[in-house]
Amino acid sequence: APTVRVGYIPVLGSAPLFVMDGEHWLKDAGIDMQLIRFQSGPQAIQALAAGKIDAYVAGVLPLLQARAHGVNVKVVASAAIEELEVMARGPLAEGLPETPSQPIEGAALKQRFDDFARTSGRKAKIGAQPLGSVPDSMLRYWLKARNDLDPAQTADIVGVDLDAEQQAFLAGAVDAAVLREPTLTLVRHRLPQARILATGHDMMPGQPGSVLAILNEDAPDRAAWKDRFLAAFVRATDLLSHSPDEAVPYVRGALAGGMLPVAIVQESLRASASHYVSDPASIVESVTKLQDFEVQSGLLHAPQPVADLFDLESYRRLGK
Amino acid sequence: MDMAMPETGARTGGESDTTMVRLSNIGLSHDRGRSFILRGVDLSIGKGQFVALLGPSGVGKSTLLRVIMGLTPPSEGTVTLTAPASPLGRSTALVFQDAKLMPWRTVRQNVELGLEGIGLSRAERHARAMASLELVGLADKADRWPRQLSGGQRQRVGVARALTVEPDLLLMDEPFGALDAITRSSLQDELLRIWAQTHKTVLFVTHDIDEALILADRIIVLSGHPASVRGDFMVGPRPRDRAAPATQALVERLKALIAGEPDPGERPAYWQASEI
Amino acid sequence: MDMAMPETGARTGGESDTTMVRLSNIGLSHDRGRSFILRGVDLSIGKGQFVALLGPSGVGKSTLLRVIMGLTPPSEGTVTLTAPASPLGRSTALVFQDAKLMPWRTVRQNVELGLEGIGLSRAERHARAMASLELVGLADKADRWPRQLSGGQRQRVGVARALTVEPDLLLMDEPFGALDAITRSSLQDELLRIWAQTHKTVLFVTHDIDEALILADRIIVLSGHPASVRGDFMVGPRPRDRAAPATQALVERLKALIAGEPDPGERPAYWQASEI
Amino acid sequence: MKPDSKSLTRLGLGVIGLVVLFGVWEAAVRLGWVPAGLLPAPSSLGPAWLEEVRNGAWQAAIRDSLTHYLLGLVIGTVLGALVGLLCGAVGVLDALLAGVVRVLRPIPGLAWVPFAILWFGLNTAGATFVIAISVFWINFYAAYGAVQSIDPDLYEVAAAFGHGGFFGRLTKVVLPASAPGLLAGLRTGLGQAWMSVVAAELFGVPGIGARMMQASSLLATDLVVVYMLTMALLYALTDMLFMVVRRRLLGWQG
Amino acid sequence: MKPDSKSLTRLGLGVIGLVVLFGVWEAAVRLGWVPAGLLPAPSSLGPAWLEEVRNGAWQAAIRDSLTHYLLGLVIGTVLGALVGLLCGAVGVLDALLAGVVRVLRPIPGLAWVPFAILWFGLNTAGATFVIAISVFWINFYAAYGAVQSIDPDLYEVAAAFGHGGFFGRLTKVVLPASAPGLLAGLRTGLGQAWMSVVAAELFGVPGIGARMMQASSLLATDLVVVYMLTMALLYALTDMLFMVVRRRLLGWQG
Ligand SMILES: Nc1ncnc2c1ncn2[C@@H]1O[C@H](COP(=O)(O)OP(=O)(O)OP(=O)(O)O)[C@@H](O)[C@H]1O
Ligand SMILES: Nc1ncnc2c1ncn2[C@@H]1O[C@H](COP(=O)(O)OP(=O)(O)OP(=O)(O)O)[C@@H](O)[C@H]1O
Ligand SMILES: O=[N+]([O-])[O-]
Ligand SMILES: [Mg+2]
Ligand SMILES: [Mg+2]
Repeated sequence: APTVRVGYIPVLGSAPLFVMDGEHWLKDAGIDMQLIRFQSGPQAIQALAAGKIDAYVAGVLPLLQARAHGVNVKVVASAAIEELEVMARGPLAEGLPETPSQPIEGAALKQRFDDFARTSGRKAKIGAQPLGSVPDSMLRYWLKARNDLDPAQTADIVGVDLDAEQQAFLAGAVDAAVLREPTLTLVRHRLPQARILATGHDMMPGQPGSVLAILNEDAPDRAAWKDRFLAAFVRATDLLSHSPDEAVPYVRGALAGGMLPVAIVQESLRASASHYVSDPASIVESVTKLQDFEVQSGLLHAPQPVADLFDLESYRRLGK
Repeated sequence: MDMAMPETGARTGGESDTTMVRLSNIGLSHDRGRSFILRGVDLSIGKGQFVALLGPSGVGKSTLLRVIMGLTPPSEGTVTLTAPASPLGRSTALVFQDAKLMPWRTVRQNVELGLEGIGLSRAERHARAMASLELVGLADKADRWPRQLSGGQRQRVGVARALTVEPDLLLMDEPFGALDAITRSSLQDELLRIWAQTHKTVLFVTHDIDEALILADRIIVLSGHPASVRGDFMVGPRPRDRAAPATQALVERLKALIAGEPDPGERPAYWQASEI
Repeated sequence: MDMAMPETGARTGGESDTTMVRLSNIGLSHDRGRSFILRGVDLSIGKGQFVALLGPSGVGKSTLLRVIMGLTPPSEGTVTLTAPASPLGRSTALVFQDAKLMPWRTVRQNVELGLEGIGLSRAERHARAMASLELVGLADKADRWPRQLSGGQRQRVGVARALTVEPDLLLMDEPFGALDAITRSSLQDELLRIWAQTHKTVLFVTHDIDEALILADRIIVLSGHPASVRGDFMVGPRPRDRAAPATQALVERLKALIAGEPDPGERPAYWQASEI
Repeated sequence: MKPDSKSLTRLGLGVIGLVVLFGVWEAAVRLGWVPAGLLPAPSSLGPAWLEEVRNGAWQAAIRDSLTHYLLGLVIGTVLGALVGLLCGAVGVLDALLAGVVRVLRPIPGLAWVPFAILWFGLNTAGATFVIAISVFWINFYAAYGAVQSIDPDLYEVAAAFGHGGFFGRLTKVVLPASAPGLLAGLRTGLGQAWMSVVAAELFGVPGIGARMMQASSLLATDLVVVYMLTMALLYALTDMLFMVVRRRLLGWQG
Repeated sequence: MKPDSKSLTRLGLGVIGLVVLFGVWEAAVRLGWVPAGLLPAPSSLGPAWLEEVRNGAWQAAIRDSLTHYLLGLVIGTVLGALVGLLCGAVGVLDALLAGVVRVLRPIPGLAWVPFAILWFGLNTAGATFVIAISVFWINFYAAYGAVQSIDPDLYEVAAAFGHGGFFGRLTKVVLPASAPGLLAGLRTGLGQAWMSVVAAELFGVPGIGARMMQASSLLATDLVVVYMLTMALLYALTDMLFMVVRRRLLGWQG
């Protein structure tokens, strides 16, 4: 049986992998899957460049960098959209409703940051991940492109490791942070006074997130598993969006290593259900926007045509 | 002035105006009492006395000096030193058998060791150290490292280091052992001169009976296993005639005692000055 | 047999059947020629000779032994050793002035040092080391660490270490300096016995003229600054009468030469055996 | 004082130190000096630990990490000490490597990860490599420093007794004389290797470090602390074992 | 051999070593032993470096990282050496801390990050703290080991000349006698601190490490290597400076 080495990052966007595995769909299809965990998309890209993994399930933006450096990797499916949200605490969260009702935009958002600066005598600090990661780009996009706020004027953006970002938020070293599930649910339980400042949709409608990408997908050895693997992945995405509760044991076991209470896993899966979208075509436009934004802000030096990043054909062949 | 406390290993200050060191029933073991190096050592040294300590190699002479200096607590018995408040104060100084210079200090800095921390200025320390080095003939080597010295030179630095602090009690462990006859003899003269001028108390370990006869008022023999004081002789006024029959007889007795044989000459406990 | 090459610092093997060590015009400087410790040292030592080397403290006696041993290359002149292919081979052994035991080896292991790597079995090494320790009276201390020995005991271990390898040329740097008269005298006897039995060549540094007279066939005086050979005397058959006038005269000449004074007795270059 | 009572006193003092440490920690959490959620009280760790033991994750993590740890430690220590000894003892080698060492030395463990991936793949060998690197340098410098401060007289003694060649100097002088320094380096490495286990398991090789990071990204701070204490326990064991070996090897220091 | 010609030989050998290193590296890239994109050839680094210099990022990164480096190094070295010396010299303290040390020692730099954040926030102090921790342990063990192997005779000499008290032992024996060991630890720490700069700047403080990670996320391997070589250069400078100081302090070793 062919072995597929899949690099992933420990967020709910990678949940389809655990479902496929838990439901034995791959085993039934005669495929062995080896899961390799990375701390971030950029880290997994290095393994991709070295040919040490065959498939990748993490944020889509690092793939742009990989292609710009000549790595032949293609997105064959989306996993989730609108994953990232901005969560605030302390003065910056003051007066926000417990569950987000309507987006805070433009002038209202500016007012909030200005008020914060006035009362605390400094700019707000927002935690994200390093430059080039999806969270960092999304945050800047939200401020600049969506709300016409100069990121540098509005806030201090600190790009740190995923762990450090969470810890900084819990310790109050930052006033807001760009987070995704299951952290959002966890933080809500640890810090009941934390509030959502912008939902995934607010940041960018159809915000692209985790994707399934394959290295050298046209290589002859890929034929042995590519289509069946993709089919299982898409099936798992569907399950997650329609019956999140069924996925709880798989996600709790694989992603959380059995560390999280069932209730938390369940709550975060339910909150994410609507975000599982597998059609890669649905994110082409938003990725193009983000790439343009990265080029504008000088992050990306050798932009490749976005269309080349995607292989929409394989998904279409599934007959969805 | 304190009274000696008869506890094991106790050290007390003071005793009488005329006793500088008093050892009562000293025992020393390195293996928690299974075997003893020294045992039942009783000894009083009067102020201003120049005492030579003789004994075979490995008998415990250095060990005894270390006990008096307070570097090794005795396993049994008491050590009583007069005057010095702190037994490690500058009122006592020791010339180690193998010099034991600090390798990271220059010759002069080694000599200054005992002068540090007693409120002397840099210049005073310097001057006193240089004077001592002059005495042992090494003023020109003041800025050398110890490793750049010959064996005899190192030993002389050890002597200078002890003399510099002008101690009341001077303990010397074979200080001239590595010196040629001429250098040795001039240092012996210096030592006697200093002793005569300052009335220091000196306890001088040597393996050389002639040296003991040249220098000491009193000669003590440490012998046996475990070692104890096996002979204790007062010697007459200097200079001594090495060829005199009385001296020859004393030498024979000392040799026998050092060898652990019974004392051949059953004379009175103290060998009187008049006999030599 | 090679010819001595007259290059600076060169060491060559062999020379004649009767010469063991030949030093030609040796000079040694520690500061690249600005000042010299030794200069113009010329010396031949015949096979089987027992040579004593006298000289004041710091003159360069130890340095000369180190040059002969090959531990320090001379700045000038040549050293020629007969027979030993490697100058550091076991055909030569050195007793260091301050014992220099390896602190991580037990007494026995220290003595075995020179026996390692010459194809002896463990048991043979052990036996030879124990025999040497027996000789110096330390067989019962075989399993001690060096730090657990007295000064004289350490020195005797150094002697045992050198004797164990049964060298053709034995260099000894004040080997009995820290020993009492009795221990020293018994070791002197042992050394003479071994020498008489095996016809080793011995170069023996001492600061004790009497010791030189007891042991040596020939006495050499190193003196001056820079040091060179200032006296070279053949001594008559053993035992020597220390009280004989000829001996007394020799002692006076040696003392003068060591002190750097002119030779008082203008006798023929070699002090003949018959004169003592 | 008998040896027993002395080592008992030592042990007692050590326990007092630990009690103070855990007491202050417990107090810090109870009195709210530390924000909730960032650090759990030591008294609350039991259930989390029991759960990990019950599902076997704890034992598996220990088994995996011990493998990386021991392999990395041995390889890094042996190579580091060897190269350090050689550089310290052989002038030419030292000069030749002086520049190379200075280029390679500051490369952080994290920067080696891509090369570990490249050369060894995403497996135990990669994790071992990262641990070995960190231990290598510590032992390298410890060995180098130890050789540099050997008393030159000892070489003379060896030379005077037929051990003047390279091998003789090495076995009769360099190794035994630098043993205290080497062992000090080894001891530093014992801890450094545990510190590196986390970095080594950054890229998905299972073990204590991986589990700790996983727990950390899930904000399961109680498990993070459980694994931190697990490492402490394993370290304490290796360190105590080391001290026994050290006492035997350096008995001559008394 | 004159001193000049000797140190010239050393320098020459060092250059040869570096030439071999860079030659092998260049060859590895040119001959395709390393996959393209993972490691750039040294010959291709010039433009990337020039660009960084031109836009000032290089100078700014050096300035920032040097600040963390020096602060962390000084704090970690001073505290580590001090606590190590004290533990080595004072039996009671050693016993008291024996357990605590074993708990704290294996905690990896990354695990300290939350506490750095908590105590110092996401700023220079936090980065300094992480560097200081890594340097602390190295110096702690080096100092401890150095004190443990001091010849006990030296204490006796000091005691015999009036320096038998704690302070006298410390200044007259412990400090000078352990200097070679302390300096070996300091030297190991010099490199360790650079290795830790990357981990320290993980939490958003600008500097070489942050810039390196940023470049690494963007797969700009040429910049990663430029900054790695920058660290090598800075390390080589600090290490050479250190060697000069060492030679002065340990002149007595000859
Ligand atoms: N740490 C130790 N452990 C065990 N025995 C020791 C220790 N130190 C010294 N000894 C033993 O104690 C005895 C006395 O030693 P000491 O140094 O006092 O002798 P000494 O009379 O000074 O001899 P020497 O004239 O040779 O210097 C010796 O037999 C020695 O082996
Ligand atoms: N490394 C060195 N650097 C400079 N001078 C040195 C060095 N080693 C020894 N000396 C000097 O060389 C001279 C000769 O030393 P050596 O040890 O040979 O004397 P020695 O005749 O053996 O004296 P002693 O009888 O005191 O042992 C001494 O004056 C000494 O100070
Ligand atoms: O998935 N990312 O961390 O970009
Ligand atoms: Mg002695
Ligand atoms: Mg000498």
